[in-house]
Amino acid sequence: MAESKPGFEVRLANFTGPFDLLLGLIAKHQMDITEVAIATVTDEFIKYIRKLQELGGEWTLDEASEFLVIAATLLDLKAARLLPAGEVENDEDIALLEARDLLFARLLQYKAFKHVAGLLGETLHQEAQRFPRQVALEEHFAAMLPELVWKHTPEQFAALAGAALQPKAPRPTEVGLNHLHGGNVSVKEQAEIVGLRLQRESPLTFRAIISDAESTLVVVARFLALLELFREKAVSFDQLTPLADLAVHWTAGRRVWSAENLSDEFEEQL
Amino acid sequence: MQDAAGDGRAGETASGGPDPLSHPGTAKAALEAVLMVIDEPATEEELAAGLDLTVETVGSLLAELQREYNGYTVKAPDMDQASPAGFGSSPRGFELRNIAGGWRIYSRADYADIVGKYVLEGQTARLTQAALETLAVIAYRQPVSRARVSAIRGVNVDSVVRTLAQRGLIEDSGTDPESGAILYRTTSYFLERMGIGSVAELPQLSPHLPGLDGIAEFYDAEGL
Amino acid sequence: MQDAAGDGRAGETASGGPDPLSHPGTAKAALEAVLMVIDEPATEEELAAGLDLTVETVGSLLAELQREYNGYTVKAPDMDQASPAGFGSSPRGFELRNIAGGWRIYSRADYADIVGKYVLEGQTARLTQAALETLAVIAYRQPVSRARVSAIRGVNVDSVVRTLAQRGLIEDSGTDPESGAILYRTTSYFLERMGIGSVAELPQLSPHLPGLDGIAEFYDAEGL
Repeated sequence: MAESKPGFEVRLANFTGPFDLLLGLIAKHQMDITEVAIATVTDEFIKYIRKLQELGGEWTLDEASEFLVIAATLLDLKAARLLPAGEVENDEDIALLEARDLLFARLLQYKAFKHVAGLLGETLHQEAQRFPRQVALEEHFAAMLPELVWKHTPEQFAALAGAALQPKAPRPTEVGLNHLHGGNVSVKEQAEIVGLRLQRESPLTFRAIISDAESTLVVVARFLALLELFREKAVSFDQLTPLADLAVHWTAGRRVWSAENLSDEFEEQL
Repeated sequence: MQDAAGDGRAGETASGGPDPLSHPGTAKAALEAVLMVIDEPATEEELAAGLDLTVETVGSLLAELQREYNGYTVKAPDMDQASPAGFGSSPRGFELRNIAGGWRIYSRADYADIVGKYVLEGQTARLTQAALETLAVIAYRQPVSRARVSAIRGVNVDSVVRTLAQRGLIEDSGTDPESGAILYRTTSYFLERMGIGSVAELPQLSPHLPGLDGIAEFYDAEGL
Repeated sequence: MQDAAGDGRAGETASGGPDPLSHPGTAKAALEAVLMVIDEPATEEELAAGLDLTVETVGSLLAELQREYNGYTVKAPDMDQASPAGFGSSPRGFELRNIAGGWRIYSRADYADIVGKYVLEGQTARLTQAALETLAVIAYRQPVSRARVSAIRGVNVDSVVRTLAQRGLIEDSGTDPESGAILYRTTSYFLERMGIGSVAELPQLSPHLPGLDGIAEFYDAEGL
C-alpha cells in the first residue's frame, strides 16, 4: 500500500476519505491510533489537505467539506492540548474529550471496515476466476415458452419509456447528522458574521465572539476565520497574559469589507 | 449409493428413450441435463420439484456430481468394487458449486485466463477502494441508510451507492420507518460474486475491532 | 492418446496453479472449461486460437470429449489398459454437438421432456414491470449496451436483458467500437407485438421530458 512508501506521496486517488488519510498518517508515524500525537498528525493532515487542494481538479466541495470536518476536530483537539494539562473544568473540556473519543472510535471502526473491504476485494477477485454457465436457452426449449401476453399500446409503452428515462433526481440525504458529522459550517460564512460584528463593535473578546456559537464546529470555524482575517490584516489581537481573554480589534478601518474578498483564499485553503 | 455400480449399464439402456427417473443413474443424468439450462443458481427444492424427486435424493445426487467433476483417483469407499470405471478420475474443466443458496455450473478457476478470452459478459471491472469500503459497510450493517454508511466512511457515498446498485450488488430494501431514509442491502448476486451462501458466511468483523465492544451499541444508540 | 492414462495424475497436480497446456489432460480440461461457458458455438479454429493449440489437436480433443459425454462401457481400444478408470462410462446429461461448424455443450436430447418441464415451470406469459421498463429504454435508446441501460434504470439489468432476448423482443446488434460492449436493439417481433412498422413509428416521448441527448451526457458523465 501507498502508506508504507517513504515521502508519502499524495494523490487524491490514494485516499477514499478523511479517515483513510488520517490512518495513513498514523501508519506513517508508526503510531498506535489510541496514542496519536495530535499536534503532529493535525499539522500534516492540514498540510495534505492543502496539497490535495492544489493538485485536485476533481476535488468537489462535498469531499472537501468532509475532510474539513475532521481537520476542524483535529485542530480543536490540538488546541485543547495547548491548555494546562489534565484538568477537566467545564462543559467545553468535556465536549472536547467526547469529540476526541468519538473521533478515535470512528477511526477505529473505519479501520475495521477498510480491512474487511480488502478481504471482500480479494474474494471477489478470486471468485471472478470462475465463470458461470449462463447460456441462452436452447431453441427448442425457448420455442416451448408460452406466447407472450402483450397489452400495451404504443402510447402506453411511450409513457413507460418516458418514466424510465426520466433522470432520477438525487434523493436528499435523509438523516440529520449534526451530532456526529458536524453541520455544514462554512468558514467563509463565519468570517462574514465575525467581520460584521467586529465592524459594529471593536474590540471584542474571543469569548464574546463565540458566545452564541451553537457547536464546537462553529467555534473552530470562527477561530479559523479570525486567523484568516488576521492574515488579511483586517484584525489584530492582544492578550494581556497567557490564557487571559483574547481581545480582537478590527483594523481594516472603514473601507468596505466583505467575506467575498476572502473567499478565494478560503476556498483554496480549506 | 449402493446402486452406483449399475449406473453405467442403466445409462446405456436408457439412451433409447426416456427412462423413469426412479433409476438413480437416469435421475443423475437428468439432473445434469437440467443444470445445463439454468441461468441462475437453482435450489435443491426447485430441482427436486422439477425432476419429481425428493430433496434428499437431489441433494445426494448433486454431491455425487460435484465429486465426479472435482475428480478423484481412488474409488470412493462406498462405490462397488465391481464398477468397471467409476465416474471420471481427473478434475473436469468445470465444477458444480452451491452458492447463494443454489447450485450452478462454473468453469474451473484454473482456466480463468483462457475462458476469459471467450466470455465477455460477467467480466466486470474491479471495484474501486471506495466502492469496496461502501459495499463492506452495507454488507455488515444491512439494512442501512446512505447517511449511516457515509458517517462510517467519513465521506458522501451517494455516487458510489448508485454505482453499486447499477452493478446489481446492492438494492433498495424499503425505507426506515422513522427517518424515511432508503435502506440498502446486498443482493443474491453479491453472494454469487462472493461465492458464499449467505451474508452470515462473511468474515467476522469483530476481530478487526480491537477493544471496541461497546462501539456498535454506541452508534446504535446515537440513532445512526 | 497414449497419454490418456496419465491424465488423472496430471490434473491433480495442476490444480495448484495453471499448468502449461502442453499436457493433453490440462488442454482437454481447459477446452472443456471454455465449452461449458460459451453461449455461441465456437469453431475449431476459434478454440485452437484461444487455447494456443493446433486445430488438429483441438479436433481430436473434441472428439474425445464427445465420446466421454456419450459414454461407453468398454474401454476404447487406444486407451492404456493400466488406466484405473478412464473417463466416465455412462452417458452424461449433456452432450457436445457440432452444429454448422461450431461446437457447444447442450443438454442431452434424451432428457428434453424433463428439461422442458423444468424450464416451463413458473414461466409466465407476461413480462415483469422491470422487463417492460428495460424494453422501453432499449426501444428508445437503441442500439444500447446493458451498462448504459443499467445506468439509466439504476439497477443491474443482466438477467432481464437475457429474458427479453430469450423472448425474441431484443437482439444483439454488434459491439460498441469503443467499449467493446454488446449493443442491443429491438427485433421485428417486437414491432409486430407493438403493431407498428418500424421504430420510427414509436410515439414521441413527452416534449416536457428533458432532452434525451442531455440525459445521455448526464449518464456518460457518471463514467458508465
